[in-house]
Amino acid sequence: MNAEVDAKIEDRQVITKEPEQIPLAFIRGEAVLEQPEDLFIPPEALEVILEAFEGPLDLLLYLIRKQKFDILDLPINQITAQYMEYVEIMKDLNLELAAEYLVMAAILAEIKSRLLLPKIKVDEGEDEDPRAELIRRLQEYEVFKKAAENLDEVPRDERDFYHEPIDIAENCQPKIILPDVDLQELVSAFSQVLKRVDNFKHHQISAEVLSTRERMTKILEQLEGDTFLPFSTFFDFSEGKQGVVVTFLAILELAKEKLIQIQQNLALADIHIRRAPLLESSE
Amino acid sequence: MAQSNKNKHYCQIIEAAIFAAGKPLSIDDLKASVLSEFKLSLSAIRNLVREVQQSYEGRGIELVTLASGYRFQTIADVSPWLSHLWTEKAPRYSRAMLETLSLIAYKQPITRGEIEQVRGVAVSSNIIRAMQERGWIKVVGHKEIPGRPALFATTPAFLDYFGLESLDQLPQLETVAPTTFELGVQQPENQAEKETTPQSDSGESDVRETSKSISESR
Amino acid sequence: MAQSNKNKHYCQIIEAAIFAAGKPLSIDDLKASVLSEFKLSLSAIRNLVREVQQSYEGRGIELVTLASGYRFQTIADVSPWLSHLWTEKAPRYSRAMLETLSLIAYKQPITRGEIEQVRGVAVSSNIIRAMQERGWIKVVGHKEIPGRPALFATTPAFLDYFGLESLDQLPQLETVAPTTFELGVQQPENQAEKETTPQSDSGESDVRETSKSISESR
Repeated sequence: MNAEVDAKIEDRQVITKEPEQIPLAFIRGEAVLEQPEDLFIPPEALEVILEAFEGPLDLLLYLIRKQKFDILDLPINQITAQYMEYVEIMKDLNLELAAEYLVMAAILAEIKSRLLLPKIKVDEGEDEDPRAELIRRLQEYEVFKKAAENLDEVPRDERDFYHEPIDIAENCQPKIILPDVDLQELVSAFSQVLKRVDNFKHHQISAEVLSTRERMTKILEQLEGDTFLPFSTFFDFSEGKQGVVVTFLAILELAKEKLIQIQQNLALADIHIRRAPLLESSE
Repeated sequence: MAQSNKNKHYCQIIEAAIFAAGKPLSIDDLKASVLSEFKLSLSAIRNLVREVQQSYEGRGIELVTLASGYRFQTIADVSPWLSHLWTEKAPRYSRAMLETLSLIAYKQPITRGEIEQVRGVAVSSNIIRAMQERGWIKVVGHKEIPGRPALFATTPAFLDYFGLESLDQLPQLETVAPTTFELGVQQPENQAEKETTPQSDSGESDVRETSKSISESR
Repeated sequence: MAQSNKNKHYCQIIEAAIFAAGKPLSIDDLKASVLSEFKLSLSAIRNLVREVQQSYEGRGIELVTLASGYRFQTIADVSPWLSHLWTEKAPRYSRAMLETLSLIAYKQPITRGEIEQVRGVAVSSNIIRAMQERGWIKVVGHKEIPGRPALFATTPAFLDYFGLESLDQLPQLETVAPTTFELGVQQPENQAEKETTPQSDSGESDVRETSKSISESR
């Protein structure tokens, strides 16, 4: 799926099982069938060998595991000569990579030379076996070499499982994020209106007026259809004197704006309120 | 038993394939790709697909049949909630909208005609609808005049949004409105003076505006 | 009854959302988006997700728990058949990349120099860049040594890719027995004894290597 990206990551292909007798490489027309037996790599095959292994540790690990290669049996002169030859060939190849193999050769040479020197048993514990560090590195490398193989086996996206977002029902519209409004924007909008309208009569808007306006809304909500509601319905005495006054003012204001109709059938009888009837039968 | 195990396996493959394909898969597609190695007839595959289809009844997604094949999609019932996964930002409110809203807030209940009278321009239906959809205003009745125009008022949701308990907590304009109006026109010198010390007793809104512009100019 | 109806509704929403989202959704994501209007606790949502998860047992699709949330994906069992849907083969990764990625995953935070020390070779910048582009690794800081080299760590996207919830679900590191490295000469008898065993388990990787280089040389 992400073919381009993956192609970049994919340095080399790993194909798991294949018949083993296919030549490893062709060098001057001759098939090379085997992995190297030791560190002596025919210079012509060096590129192939270097690419087959992840570095000198990997190669060494292979030699130890597979070819029972003995670090102690290295003929140092030959190794040195051989590796100097490689350097010449390496001019066209990855020099950095070659350098790492040379370092390994040098390490092996050093180990060999130190082991060949007569052992002076002065301080037993102090003098570390020169192979110890190499073994430690080989061990550590092998742990992660194995970890990489295991990681490759972990089920992964687009190889062992797949997923794709499913389609959404057609009636599903994106959620619209509504704009925020600051209270001050509202206030300044209102004051803009007031400024513009010079004949605006009720620019003196007091607290009472606003709560009266709110109460007017509430009363209108309470009045449904044509039914009369008793005057007392609208008063909540728990609101105290002020609440009663606001309700009373709201009722007067609604009456003034001809939004409600107030009826009293008898003197001192209950007053009833309903929505103002239609002035003309426009319904 | 063996047969039903096989069927279960086929159903798993079909279900997974239609889900993962990223495009509708037809019976032919299934036969030619994921089921190619099994000797299944088209009608057998159709039955298996139907089985998968039925197993999704009552769930949040369904296997729908389209002209080009089968695909999974979310059920229409959950769309209102699903829409939260994709958001779009609406543009800021216009001045016309804010003025209309403020008139409804301060002068409720009010008709559209009255708003238009004060603002001097027609109020677009879109503005009214947008505010109704937002749940900030509602029709609380009709004015009993010819045409019975709707009376608009604000809702509790409006108060909630602005963090108010009641309308009388809306900032007072008693001082702002008349004074700034008069000052602005008749006494320009005074106006200049006012700009320096507006915090004293003018409306809160002016304080806010001034301090805002100060902070901006820093 | 009413409760179970509600639960069913929540499950439908969760199921549809995770299927349609296009990225893993966490419990927090669900709470903040599709379930925002219901007053559900995180643990209640977690239970609902588990309910959906269980309802998919034995099917071709499963609801998996990943580092960054929940995702529906096809079960691994059916992938051999599903691969027929795509002509392109799944990408294979080089050993260099897998080894580098393993070192970052198991030894994070780690510098490039430290990776090179273990592997014994230089780590190509392409490998690091490719993994960063895929969002699998990121720089989490700099080591306070000369040069202040970047410290690399894996990301939730890395875990998502491998279908894992946390790093401890990665395969355990296999420690190599030190004895298999006795290089020799001093204990020849011991050596001979050991030769029979260690080869067997290193065998497979060698087969891999051989065939790999074969394919390259073609």
